[in-house]
Amino acid sequence: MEKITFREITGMFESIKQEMLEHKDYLIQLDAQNGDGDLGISMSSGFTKTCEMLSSVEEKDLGKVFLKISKTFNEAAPSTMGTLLSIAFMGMAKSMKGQESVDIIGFSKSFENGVNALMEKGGAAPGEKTIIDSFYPAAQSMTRDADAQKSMAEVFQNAEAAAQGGMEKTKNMKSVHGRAAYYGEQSIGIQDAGATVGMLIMKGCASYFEA
Amino acid sequence: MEKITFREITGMFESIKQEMLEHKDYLIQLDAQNGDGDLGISMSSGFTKTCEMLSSVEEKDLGKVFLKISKTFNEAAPSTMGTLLSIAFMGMAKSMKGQESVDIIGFSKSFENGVNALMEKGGAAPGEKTIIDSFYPAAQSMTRDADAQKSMAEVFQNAEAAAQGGMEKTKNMKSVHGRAAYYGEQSIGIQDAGATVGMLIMKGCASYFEA
Amino acid sequence: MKKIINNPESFVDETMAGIHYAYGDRITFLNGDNRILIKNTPTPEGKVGIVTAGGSGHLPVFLGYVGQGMIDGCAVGNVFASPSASKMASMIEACDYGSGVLCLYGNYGGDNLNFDMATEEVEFSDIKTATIRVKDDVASSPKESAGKRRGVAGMVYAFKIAGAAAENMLDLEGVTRVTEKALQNIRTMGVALTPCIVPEVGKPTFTIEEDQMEIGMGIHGEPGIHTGKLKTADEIVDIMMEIIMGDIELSEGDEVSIMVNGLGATPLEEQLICYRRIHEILDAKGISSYMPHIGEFATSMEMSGVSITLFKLDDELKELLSQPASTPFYTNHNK
Amino acid sequence: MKKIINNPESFVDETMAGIHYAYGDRITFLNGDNRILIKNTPTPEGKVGIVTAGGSGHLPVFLGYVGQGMIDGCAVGNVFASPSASKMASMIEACDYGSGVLCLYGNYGGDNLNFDMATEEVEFSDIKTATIRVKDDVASSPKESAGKRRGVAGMVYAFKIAGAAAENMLDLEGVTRVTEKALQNIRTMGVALTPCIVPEVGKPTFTIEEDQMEIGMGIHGEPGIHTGKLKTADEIVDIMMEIIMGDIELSEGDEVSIMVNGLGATPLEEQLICYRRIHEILDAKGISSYMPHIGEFATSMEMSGVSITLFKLDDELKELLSQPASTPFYTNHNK
Ligand SMILES: Nc1ncnc2c1ncn2[C@@H]1O[C@H](COP(=O)(O)OP(=O)(O)O)[C@@H](O)[C@H]1O
Ligand SMILES: Nc1ncnc2c1ncn2[C@@H]1O[C@H](COP(=O)(O)OP(=O)(O)O)[C@@H](O)[C@H]1O
Ligand SMILES: [Mg+2]
Ligand SMILES: [Mg+2]
Ligand SMILES: [Mg+2]
Ligand SMILES: [Mg+2]
Repeated sequence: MEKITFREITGMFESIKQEMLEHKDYLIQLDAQNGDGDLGISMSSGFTKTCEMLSSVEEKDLGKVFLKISKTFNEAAPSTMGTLLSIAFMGMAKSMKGQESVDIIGFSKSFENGVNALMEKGGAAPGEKTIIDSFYPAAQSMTRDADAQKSMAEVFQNAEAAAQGGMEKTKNMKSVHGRAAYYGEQSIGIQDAGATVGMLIMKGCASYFEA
Repeated sequence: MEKITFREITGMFESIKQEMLEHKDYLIQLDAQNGDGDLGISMSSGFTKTCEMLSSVEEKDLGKVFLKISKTFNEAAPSTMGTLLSIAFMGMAKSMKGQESVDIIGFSKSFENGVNALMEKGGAAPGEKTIIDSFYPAAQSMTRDADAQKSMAEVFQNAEAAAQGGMEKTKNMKSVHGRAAYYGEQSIGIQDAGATVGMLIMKGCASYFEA
Repeated sequence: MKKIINNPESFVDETMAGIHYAYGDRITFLNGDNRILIKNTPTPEGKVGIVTAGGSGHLPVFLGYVGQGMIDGCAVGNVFASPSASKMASMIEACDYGSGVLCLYGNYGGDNLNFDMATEEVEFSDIKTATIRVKDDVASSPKESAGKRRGVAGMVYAFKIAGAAAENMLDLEGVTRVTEKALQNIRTMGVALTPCIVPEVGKPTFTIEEDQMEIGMGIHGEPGIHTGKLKTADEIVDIMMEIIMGDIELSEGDEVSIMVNGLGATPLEEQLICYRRIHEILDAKGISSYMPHIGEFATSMEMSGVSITLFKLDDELKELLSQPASTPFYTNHNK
Repeated sequence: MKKIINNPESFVDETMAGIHYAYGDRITFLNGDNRILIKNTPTPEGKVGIVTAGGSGHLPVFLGYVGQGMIDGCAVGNVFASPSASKMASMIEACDYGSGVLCLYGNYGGDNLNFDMATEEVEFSDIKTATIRVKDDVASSPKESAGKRRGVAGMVYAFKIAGAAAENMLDLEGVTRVTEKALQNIRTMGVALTPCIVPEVGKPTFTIEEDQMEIGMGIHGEPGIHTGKLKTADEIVDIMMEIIMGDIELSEGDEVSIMVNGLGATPLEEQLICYRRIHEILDAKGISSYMPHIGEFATSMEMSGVSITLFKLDDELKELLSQPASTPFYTNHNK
């Protein structure tokens, strides 16, 4: 059975980093329309610093690995999105505590846990034009596929598709959280930058397992 | 013999006020080239307020009249030029103290006294691109003509011409006093605004006696 | 971008260096970290710690209020960006004198989340914390959703009250209670005339037309509630005062402290002209003014505009407001 | 013209009204004349009076320094214009507590002449006066003709020293001597980035191109000594410090007070970045810094730019500088 260990985590983060670097200007542009335009910069810096950390660390316990990821990411990107992701990583850390490897069921549970932490701290529910709109359907898809014992590649491919679908729906939503909320009705019509980050994260994971 | 009393003083100031009001924009423009452009405003306000005061005052002693003129003028125009003129008026007040009328010799002495006070306090000598360059030749001309027992009209006409000549020479001078001094060499070529005021004062007096 | 700076990347670091050179006798960097500023003067054991955090570009907010009778520590972010949770956590730990720490900061997404993480983290070290988010900007959300309002200049009064209460050795609940009461009596509203420039961005992130003003604009350029032709000082004050006074109950005989805060580029003369009008409006209603605060208390670099804060006083709050406080950037000694 | 004002003609009157409402407990108008501001607090018989005067548009200069331990009165002119001699004379008379009055003001044509007339006038009432004209701006004239220099931000240090000396009950000669000594040890230089607007004129009376700065520009826009492309903070400070230090002798072991003064629109962050550089330059030469003054002390409304003042201290001057002073606009209590 396929397992996720420190090696896979490192690979997945490298792959996500690539997505963020490639889409840096795109994220800046999306965030600038309803916010302050820092998202491309903060995500690039957050994932770059995290990968640097991962490449220099000797740690097998996935709980501790994600704790370090959470801290590093927050230090490198203390913006709203950066902090929310670091909260999600912390949530994942808790459910992987003490384990050196997890199967897809374990991983999808841990991801769900992360998304729940993010929802709880951020106070956003699906449909409110945030990263939750791509993360939540992705988590649901992952849980479903894991229970159905699909392959890693398939699980993450479907998760990416689910995230992509959710992201696209944000175009018609009205922002109620963060800076974008100040723009109210004006925010309608524009794809949410944070939901795009959620999609790119899933895309990064999927590419890793495809390769 | 022609005499100058409170009535003549009032008439002379009315006539000077007219000159200042007519040349308000011209003075602003001249002062703006090497200074701050307030000269037209301060001179109009100074002579207007002084004439208002003269029209409401019951005072025959010319010394006291000029003391009041000096105070009123300074209150209404506390700028450099306003203050210098009020110093000159104070100088004139001192030499007319206790007299209800003066002949042309008395008046020219008093004017000379005023110009001397202005030179002493302002620290400027002829040739330094200030009001002195029109006042000083005017005072010399008046003393000469008064000694020669010319008529009031003639004395002031010649004084105006002398002031005009002095004023024109300021074009080629370099400023060393006041704001204009900050412009140094750049001030050369431009007629001094204060010397123009001096000429207009003499012109106002001359028109009064012509009429 | 007309700024007297070296390079945009070192803007915050060099500002902090200047502060350290100038005021190192009274404030210092925690463990040499120039993004965590704490008091360098003795604090009595058992005093409740008061801390804050927030982005740079608003001096004297936030770090300028670290000092005697005010706050004990401040974590410093990049321009208009929150510092990280771990810096906040280190600061909270350093400012716990045995009786817990009040985290008192502006209600902004990034700061909220990071402070939440930080307080969770320090719980592991058994440090008691309380949290108050300042939400004084009446223009940032209607009264029905006042919980979403942003924190602006009124925060300075909150620092003052919390700092004085802590100095009087009230416990964490006591300090929290009185600070919350103060904030229930504080309302702010601002107007902006020109934008500001985040150094790393290099150009204004929003614009206000040459003959326009924006009433209710936030200190990062968040959209206001009314954009229109620049009006006279009295008209502007009247609009803002009407909204503020519609949000807080004030009646004859009440006493307020008025803050007129320059946003950065607005001359003191103009602030005083506004103060004059505010005073006259309140005076006509029989409301008196105590210890006015006129000057720059919470800015946005070179933004021009002013904010008005009303702080309604009772005996307890007045006492705490007048208690001496002194930081390198603030004192009520001559107010 | 983007200003929060009502009409230009009432700019000064309304500013003064604001001041009166806010600080009427400590400063007041002489005989109700809003152009003559005097202390409203008790003054010991026999103290030497310290007075100044000058145009409006430079707050806190000049009137902001009327208060305890500083100056006793200030006559106020229109924007950038001297008040009249008779207002000065009334003020001098009101500030004579039996031991004479020191007239301490900036070296500008209008102010000089009016003060000369005023001091002559009060002589009739047997009031002893002494006169000191502040000439600290090194950029305004070369050292050979230092007598022609203008007075700028260094004036604030002169007020502080004179005020402290008078409070120590030195006689008129004593106060004059020590203030003159202070001024021999004070040098200032400024840089401007954007012009200011005299309200009644309605547009800038001078211009500085978008990418330019003018080093040595005066506080009314008097031409500077170097106009050029905007440089970095360190480069600008280096240029100004070189000129200042070429004008005053400073050597290892000396102690100075550094003033970094914002001209009106320049953010505090930028002032601190400049302070940082000045500190480093002096530190490298073994010169130490005492009681820095960083903020807005002498402005030109919305002009942007800064000035640097160095005040070389000896024991006597240091003592006087640190003696407490408190006005509504200034205190060294938290410096
Ligand atoms: N409370 C929240 N919960 C979940 N996501 C949020 C919340 N607030 C904002 N976001 C997401 O954060 C994104 C913006 O992130 P970021 O640019 O880091 O914010 P900021 O620059 O305002 O700190 C938004 O597009 C949105 O998806
Ligand atoms: N020291 C001086 N002595 C005589 N005249 C002077 C002196 N300084 C300046 N002036 C005159 O004053 C004029 C400018 O006057 P004014 O506009 O009132 O000055 P400011 O606006 O600088 O106060 C100059 O054109 C010059 O003729
Ligand atoms: Mg953003
Ligand atoms: Mg002029
Ligand atoms: Mg400012
Ligand atoms: Mg200012």
